[in-house]
Amino acid sequence: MTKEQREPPERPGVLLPEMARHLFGRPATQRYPAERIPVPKGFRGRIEVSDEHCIGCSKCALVCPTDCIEMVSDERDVAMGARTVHRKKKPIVHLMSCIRCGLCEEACPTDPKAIYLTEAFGGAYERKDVVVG
Amino acid sequence: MPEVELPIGPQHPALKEPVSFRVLVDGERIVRLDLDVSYNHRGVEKGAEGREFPKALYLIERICGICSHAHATNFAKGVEALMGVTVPPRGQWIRTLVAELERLHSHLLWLGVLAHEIGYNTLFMYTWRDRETIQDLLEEISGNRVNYGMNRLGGVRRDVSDDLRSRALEGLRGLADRAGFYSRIIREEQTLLVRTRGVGRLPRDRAIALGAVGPTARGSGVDFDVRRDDPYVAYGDVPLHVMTSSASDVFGRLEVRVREIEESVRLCTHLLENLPSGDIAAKAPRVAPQGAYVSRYEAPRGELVHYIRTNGTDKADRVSVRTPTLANWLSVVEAIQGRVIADIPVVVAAIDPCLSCTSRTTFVDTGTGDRSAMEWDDLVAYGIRYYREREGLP
Amino acid sequence: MAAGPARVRHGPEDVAPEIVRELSERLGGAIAELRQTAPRRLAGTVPADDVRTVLRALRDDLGCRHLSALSGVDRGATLAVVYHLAARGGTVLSLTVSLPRDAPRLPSVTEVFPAANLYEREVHDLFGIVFEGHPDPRPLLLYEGWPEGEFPLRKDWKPRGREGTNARG
Amino acid sequence: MSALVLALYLFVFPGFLFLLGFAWFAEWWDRKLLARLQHRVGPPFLQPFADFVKLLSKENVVTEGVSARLQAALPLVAFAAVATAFLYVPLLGASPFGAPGDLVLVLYLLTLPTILLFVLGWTSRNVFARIGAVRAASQLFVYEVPFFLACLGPALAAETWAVADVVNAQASGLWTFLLQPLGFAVAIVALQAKLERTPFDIPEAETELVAGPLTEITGRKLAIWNLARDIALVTGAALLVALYLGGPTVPGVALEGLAGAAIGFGAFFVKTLLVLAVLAAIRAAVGRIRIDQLVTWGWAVLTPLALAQIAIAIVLRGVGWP
Repeated sequence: MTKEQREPPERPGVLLPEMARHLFGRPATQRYPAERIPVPKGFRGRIEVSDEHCIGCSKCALVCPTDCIEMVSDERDVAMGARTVHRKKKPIVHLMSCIRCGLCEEACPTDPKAIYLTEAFGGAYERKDVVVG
Repeated sequence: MPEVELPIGPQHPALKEPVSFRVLVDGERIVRLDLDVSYNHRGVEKGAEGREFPKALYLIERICGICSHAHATNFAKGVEALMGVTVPPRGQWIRTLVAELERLHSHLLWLGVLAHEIGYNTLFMYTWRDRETIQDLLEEISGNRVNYGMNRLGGVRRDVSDDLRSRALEGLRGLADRAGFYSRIIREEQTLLVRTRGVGRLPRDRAIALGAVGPTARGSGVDFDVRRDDPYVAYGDVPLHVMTSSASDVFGRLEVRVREIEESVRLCTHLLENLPSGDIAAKAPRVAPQGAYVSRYEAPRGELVHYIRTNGTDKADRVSVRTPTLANWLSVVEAIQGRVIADIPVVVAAIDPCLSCTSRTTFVDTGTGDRSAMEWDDLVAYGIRYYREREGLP
Repeated sequence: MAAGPARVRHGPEDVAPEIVRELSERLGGAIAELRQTAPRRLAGTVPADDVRTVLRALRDDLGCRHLSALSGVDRGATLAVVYHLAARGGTVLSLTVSLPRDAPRLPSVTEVFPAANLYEREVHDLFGIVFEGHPDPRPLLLYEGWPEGEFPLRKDWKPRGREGTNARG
Repeated sequence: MSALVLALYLFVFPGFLFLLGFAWFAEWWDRKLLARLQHRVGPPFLQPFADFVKLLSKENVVTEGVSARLQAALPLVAFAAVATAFLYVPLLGASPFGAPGDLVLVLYLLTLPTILLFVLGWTSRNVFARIGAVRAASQLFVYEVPFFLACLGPALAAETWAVADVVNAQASGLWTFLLQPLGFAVAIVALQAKLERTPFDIPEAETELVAGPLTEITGRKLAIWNLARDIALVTGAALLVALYLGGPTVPGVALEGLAGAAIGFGAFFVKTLLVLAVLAAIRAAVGRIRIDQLVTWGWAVLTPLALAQIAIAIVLRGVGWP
């Protein structure tokens, strides 16, 4: 704003024109939870563990910054590519400490991923949701 | 009215932060300010020592909510410097982009908070509505509105697709004229000017002596910005103008921040239009050699310093964090001397205090309770004497 | 020092070497082991007693008018305080002062840099390093009930109760 | 006027029950308009009523060392004062309680709440409340003088001290607002200050003094105080409508009986909503100024303008204009 431009007068109520415009327009408020807002692709939502792909390698537990992934004993045969693997343990996630950074998903060697971030916007609703997996 | 001690905080509508002021007032005029912010010391530095670098990165990122990328990037680039890892250009540019987007949403948030402090709630509503364009952008880029987790040692974790780039440029165009609108508003709205001009004066030499940083210092004419003077990530390769104001008061800080909003919009547009190609991260070793490095960053509130010492293992030996708000508290005490109660929220909000960053500052400039005048520092004593003579108080 | 230089940015050219020459001319041997550790980063050591004089000289003669930060360090055998001064051209000069582990004391620099008032009290709380002549040495960041003589950032101090960083549910 | 009609007037129509509904409606209208101006949705229709009921259910905390009866009585007296003032403002035609000089009575009753607010704040042994009370008192003098002068103008033009007569004087369609626009502007601003609404909500400055004089007031007391504040808003707006906008009269329409009353009330209702809209717009458009700025601005700008308006009105009277 160059100095020669006439310095606009100081006056109260400078926002009045914009306020008048909004008076009849639609308010900007997003009415969550009545209206669910679309979550962008790649949104880091709640974490899920898929039992049939997990081979129990506990890489996710090692890499988790908040140590909220705990390996519990759970024997099962899992198909990994051509061969089947007999796993001894699988991860459970303590959602209250999970910061949804996604490092576990990156560290997981299986394809499709045994532990992954969904795009679920909500966190844990009831007590039973607090532990996932 | 006799001198009354007015407790403000730590729970107070003006300051949503765990800070408490014990203010001695004579009628409406402030005679002395005591400040105590030691309410949420979380021992982040101790925690960072016991964790491997990737894990410490996510801990350090959570020092502050609205400048989380600042802490993460500063720590990451410090450790990378010690490991001798070079981040590919595209990774550097994406880091800079998210840094500037964070400055944008932090300044817009602050503008709303300042307007709220003086009861100008319409501007508060508008600024926080416009801030949503940035938040949505950050959510698309990083998958999160806060604590973006964009950094990994050696680069960034997510790329910016061309489709996202065009949508972002579109959003930034809309924001550019909003920023122009706000810079016009703050010069014309009388009730805003009347509450900020001449309030909380901080002359240039006092700002330097007290170690003020960021917009608080630049609002008093101190021409220093880490992005230009000690460039990091991609700031060396992009056109950058440092905004200062000679007003040396709350309006000066307001003016600097609003012009920085306009500058950041230009920067983001430039970054998006000229984003270099190539991969976004390099492989970083697990272990960092013995060494020490001072990593500096221009956070939205000012110069952020991480002093990182490594000892050849995969954990940091020492991470010393000095946050911008810690450096700005002294300016509040100096700027508030002799003002009236109504100015406290405005002057405090003017340094844009981020208590989760500071989380550990308390100083009382004279004795509490027993009124024994244990002088805190000749600075404050001089300040009180100076203002008392000038105001003709007893 | 093994820290390889990060890719040199073309922004302001690196004036650190000139500053090294200036320092050695002006201050003679006051700063020992003065060396460049990375682009725009200098390091050096200073004996505890002449911290005030060196810092005052740096501020008045060499234009280091901003004390960026002040960090306490526990190096096992000794404690240390590192003063980070912002010099010309974006350079940061880090001066380390070694201190004995049992009774770490050094003069306060609050007169030279008022900002140090807060930084020194933080280091005092976390490391137990006493800054003589500090105008207001009250606890800075630990809550009132924090036990005396406990300095959390020392290596030999372990958080009691929840061992390690177990963050289970 | 038979006793029954008087009782009906007092308790049902423009009296107690109607007033409650009208006050809550005014608060909803004010908050909804403010929200829409700020690009927000705003509260649902029954929000003020819900707030009132919620507050009634809250615990009634009495500060130690303060007489509970005094703290409970002050909001009730304020409520009674403004509710009584509303009776004198003509809604349909002349109010049965109308008497020469009731304008002065209404003005006095509208001043009472601020004084009670001062007493409430000063006696509640809370430092925020005490400072807020002092601010309320110092603010009282700044806006009371211009507000009285702004109400004096129309009375002067109609040469009467009764609100009803002022309304009749404007029946011919020549509203005082057209004759004395300056007076109307001063009245609007002074009313905004009297009701302590932004930019004049200095005593209760949320970000400085928590809630000012009302910091210690909880439960029923706060509910009644908020109700009194709403009624003061409605009464103030109705007074301005009566004095400046011709009250319940519509130029050129002089019907008798039920239809006339209905149209009269309709006109009054619409005009009051307009005045409330202007007050809400002021509230949205500006920020809060400091107490010292208000005092200097009040005496330097507001009062001289009011005096000027009175001078013009006197000159006009002299020349023989209405």
